[in-house]
Amino acid sequence: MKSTLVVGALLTVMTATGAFGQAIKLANVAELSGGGATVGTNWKNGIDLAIEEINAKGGVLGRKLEVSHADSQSNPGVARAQVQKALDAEPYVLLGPGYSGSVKVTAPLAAEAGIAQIMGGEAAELTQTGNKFLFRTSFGQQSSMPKVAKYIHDEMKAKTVAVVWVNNDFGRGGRDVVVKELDRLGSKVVADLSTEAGQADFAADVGKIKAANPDAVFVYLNEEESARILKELKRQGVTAPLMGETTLIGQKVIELAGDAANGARGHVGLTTDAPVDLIKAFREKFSKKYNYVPDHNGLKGYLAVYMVKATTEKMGKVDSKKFADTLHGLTIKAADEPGILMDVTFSDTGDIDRQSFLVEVVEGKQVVKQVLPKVK
Amino acid sequence: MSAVLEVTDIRKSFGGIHAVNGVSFDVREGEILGLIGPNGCGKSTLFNCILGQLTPTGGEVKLDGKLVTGLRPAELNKLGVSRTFQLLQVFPKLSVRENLILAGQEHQGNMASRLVGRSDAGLTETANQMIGFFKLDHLADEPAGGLSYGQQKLLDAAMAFMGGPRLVLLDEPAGGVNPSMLADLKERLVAINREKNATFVVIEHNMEFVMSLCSRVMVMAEGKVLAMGRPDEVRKNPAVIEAYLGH
Amino acid sequence: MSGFARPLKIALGLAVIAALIIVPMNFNRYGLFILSQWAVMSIAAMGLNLTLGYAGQVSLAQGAFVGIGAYAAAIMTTHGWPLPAAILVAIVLSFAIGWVLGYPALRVQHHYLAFVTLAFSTLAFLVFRNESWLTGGIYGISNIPRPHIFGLATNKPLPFYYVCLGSLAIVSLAVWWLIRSPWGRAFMALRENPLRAQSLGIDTRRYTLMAFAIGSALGGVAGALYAPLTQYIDPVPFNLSLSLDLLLMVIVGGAGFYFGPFLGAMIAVLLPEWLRFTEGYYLMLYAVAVMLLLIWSPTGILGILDRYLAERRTKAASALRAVAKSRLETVQ
Amino acid sequence: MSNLFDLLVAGLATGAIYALVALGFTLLWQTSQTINFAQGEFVMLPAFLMLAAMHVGAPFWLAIILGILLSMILLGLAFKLLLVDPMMRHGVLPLAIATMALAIGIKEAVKQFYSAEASPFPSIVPTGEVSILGHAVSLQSIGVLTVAILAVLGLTTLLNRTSLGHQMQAAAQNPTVARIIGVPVERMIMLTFLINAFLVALASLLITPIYLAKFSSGEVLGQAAFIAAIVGGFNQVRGAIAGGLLIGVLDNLAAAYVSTQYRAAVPMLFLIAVILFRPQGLLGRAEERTV
Repeated sequence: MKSTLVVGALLTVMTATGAFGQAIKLANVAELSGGGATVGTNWKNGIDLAIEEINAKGGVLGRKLEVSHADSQSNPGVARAQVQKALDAEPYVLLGPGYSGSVKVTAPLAAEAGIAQIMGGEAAELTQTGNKFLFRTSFGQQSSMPKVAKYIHDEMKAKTVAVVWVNNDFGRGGRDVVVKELDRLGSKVVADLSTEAGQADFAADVGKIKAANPDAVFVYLNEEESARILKELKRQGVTAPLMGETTLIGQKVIELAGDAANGARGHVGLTTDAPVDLIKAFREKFSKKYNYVPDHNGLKGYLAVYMVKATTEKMGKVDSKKFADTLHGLTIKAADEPGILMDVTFSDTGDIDRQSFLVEVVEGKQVVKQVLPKVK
Repeated sequence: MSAVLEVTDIRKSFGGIHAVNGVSFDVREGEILGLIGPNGCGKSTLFNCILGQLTPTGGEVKLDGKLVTGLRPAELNKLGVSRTFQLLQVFPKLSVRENLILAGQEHQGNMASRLVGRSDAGLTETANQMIGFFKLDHLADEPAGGLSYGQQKLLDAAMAFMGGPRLVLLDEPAGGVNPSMLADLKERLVAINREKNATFVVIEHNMEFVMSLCSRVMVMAEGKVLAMGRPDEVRKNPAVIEAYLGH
Repeated sequence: MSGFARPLKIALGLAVIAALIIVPMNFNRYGLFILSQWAVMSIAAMGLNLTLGYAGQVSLAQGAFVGIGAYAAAIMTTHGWPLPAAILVAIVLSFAIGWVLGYPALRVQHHYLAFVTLAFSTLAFLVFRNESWLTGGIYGISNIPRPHIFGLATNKPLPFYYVCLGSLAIVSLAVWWLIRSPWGRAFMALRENPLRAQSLGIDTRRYTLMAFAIGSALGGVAGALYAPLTQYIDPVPFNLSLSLDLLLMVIVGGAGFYFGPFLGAMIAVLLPEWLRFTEGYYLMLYAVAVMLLLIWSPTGILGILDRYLAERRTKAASALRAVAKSRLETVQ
Repeated sequence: MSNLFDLLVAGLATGAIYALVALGFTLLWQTSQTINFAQGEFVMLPAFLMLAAMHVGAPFWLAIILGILLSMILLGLAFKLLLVDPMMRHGVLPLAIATMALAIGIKEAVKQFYSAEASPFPSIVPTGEVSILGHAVSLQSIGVLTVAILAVLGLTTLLNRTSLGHQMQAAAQNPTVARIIGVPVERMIMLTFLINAFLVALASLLITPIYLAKFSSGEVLGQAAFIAAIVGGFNQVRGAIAGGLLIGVLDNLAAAYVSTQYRAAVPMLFLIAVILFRPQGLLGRAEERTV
């Protein structure tokens, strides 16, 4: 019984400590351990970096930002508990989580509390349920994958495509949209291969791709696995052009895969490799602070905080209730708010719209082949 | 006297070693049969074959004229065959009384009634009597593991009688038991044999104990029956003397 | 726990129950969620304690049964079935699968059995993930409704906490009944000496299967409550690590002790929460705490208590003997 | 069939990794009935020790030596004295749980004190490829396979041909008797823990360039090695290599010919079958049952 009392006492202490000062309180719940630890840690570091910058320049409307971090252990059940805890402390805005499953389980709670939630999940369906409080920090797969499919069909002229994806909600989500789109455009999926997160050996998968002999291969894996499959594709002499997302042609993949990455192409919605000066500056700041090059999740966390800043400054006051309304339909220009890095517009459903790029790896370097404009 | 147990040409070999090599005998209703022989002569293996703990390589076992070879130990026990083991085999974490209730519970009711019925399966009374009979009263609620060696041996024997068996096979009941307790044990066994008309087979090294307790004695050597008869006959049998002294 | 006087034990028990009912009324939603989680995990751990602690059959598949129960409940309640019906199906399903999983235990024991059940855990996870037509695959199942009990909606945290607590109470009573019954005794016989148990007419095969089946069924019950608790399930929480977590709960609490699972679940669910103020270090500290506890007492928390009580008993007994001896001497 | 050749080669290469990790597993089981759930993390950690040494300026060769020494102190000596010894006589389970906690502890510590990111790791084997029968085979894979086989040969020789090995075997098979005939059992057990620590450090050195240094890389490795050890035979050193190679190949064949979604299921089903029909493992000897 003592336990419950201690929990109670602890909770009281926690709610009490949040109350001092004029700081604006944000709550972050992310995958700091478990399968998504790399995602969550990047996201968290991005948030911390942004808050440090903003506070160094005097905060938002003269008030400092403050964030509490909680670990979801990459488990939706725990995520729910932690979001509940965060909401009980009545934060200004909720940040995270990054896994779509965890977003799904927590979004109704934030909506019920009337608190805006800026998250990292990319599954298509998240913003399609009519939730008025949920915001993305990156393209949902429903916006990025059609561009990918279109490129495969129109530019690569691929009649047959092999699709390789990682069997988690990220990979599966992308795979489902891209397969549907390819189908609509008339490209045939001749191999549909699921792989495991952390998989080391891609010989069998590549063997199947080879046997299917497609015109193009769509690769949708995490960075480390992307590097491994690129090596294996090269080893087994697969020559079909490769298309992917940020996770296929990121600097890190190039570093790990060496010249096996050459020729791979990808649609890049948000990447630290983007040919944008502000993003390059971000990448430098981040690497200096944390000693590694962030992936797109680091960017997402960073942007989430600047979304809070821009929206609040637009409102001219700290108003949790009006936050979501203000952010809907808002366009934030990088010229006005450099922290947002690129011009971005938020739709009524919380989806984002901004420029993206088509990149090819040429001799270990990313080369932008095309700039894809905003949709609207 | 009819035979409770008939064993015909039982064989058991491990690899190339014939531990039991064609043993036949019968046990008559109400008797106490002693089974002696040097270490490694196959006595315990014979027990294990009769009781279904081991599957015999050949031969058959009949209980009351019915073939029971290959039945599992639990099934044999249900048919009224009970046993003790050479090494201590009580349930150390259960109390003495619980040990006894456990030993009898499967003979009460069926699976369902044992789940929804009384937690002692109605055996507390019987267990208490058994505790009294074996003079373990002061220890009834102690965990069996805390008892002395001799006391555990008594408990082990007592457990064998909880199911009201017709035939009990005792594997070295006297081993390691001090003389005063041994006298107790013998007295108890004789009493049960008389009062409940239970039939015993006893493996034992303690000659004095066997000779004074048993009505017949079977001697085994190298997996075979060497001699069978009344204690005094067996004692004088030259083959037996040879087997024991020859070693 | 036999060291306490009976009235004291009853008073203590009532106080704990009353506190579990009354104190959470002032809790916020988070506190209630964690407590509900504790209740659910206690149920699952109690099942494993039955299989492992009492019957001595090592299982690394309890998490899979929580998953089976959770999916049964999620699928049925999202299709309009009431939760009690779903719980019933969860019980029957996990019981049947647990029964089948028990068969290897008739052939192999101990670590070998652990490996078989471990493999089963992984297989179950793959089925949850890959059979999307049934389980929603990696997307999982969302919007799992919470039940109406006697016409009362339980979608608020407090009423649903009472659903979990009530279920825990029912399961606790049932388990208490079971381990006191001849079955419980037979389970312990299975653990301590299966050979001797056989010779006493105990059908070890049937009891082994039963131990597996009943333990698994309780895992199913826990799962059927877990689904409406989180209102969203996907395959990830039911992977091998949940089975290992539950094993940890049972061992740390004290395997084979009735109250072990309650304490073990408390350590596994609440301790990390208490340590959260250390932020990035909390899981590290949790791991260290578990190791220290096991180094101190490999038989778990209740093992400590048990040892203490046993020592006191021995002391008391030797004191008694000393008294008796001195009397004897004075008589002489 | 060229595809099959590729599958086999790749499977053997991955399997060799599992085998190397599984080796120590079987050693610890034999001498002290330790089921080390942290074995995967044991392989993950030395690479970080080496990276840390390089971070403070040590050249690669020195970092390797330091890493191996530190591993033997932390994962051999300290693991044995602090965790295994207090629990050894309480049966397999509490210790298994403690090693699970240890696994979490190591993972979290690396994440907290180093990084959640994967870091590349220099390879001691040249990274090129050679052509065998017209198929490109990576030198790293050949390196791992060679070392794994050498390690098994070395261990088998040690165990069967030297008096030290005989003492170790005696200590493992029957500690009581071993003690009576004058074998320093405690020292022999300690020795196996040190050998395990050395082996995991070696494995770390060879594997990390392929797997990358990442706090979570031990999870997949540990489980695969675990299965390899059981399949091959928990109580035989050479069982580990057979099990490892078999699981590696089986995994690839399953992905190629069964289903990629269920590829992990095939080794598991195989594991269940092995345990049920040959519990001592394919190359293991039956453990004596005491009746």
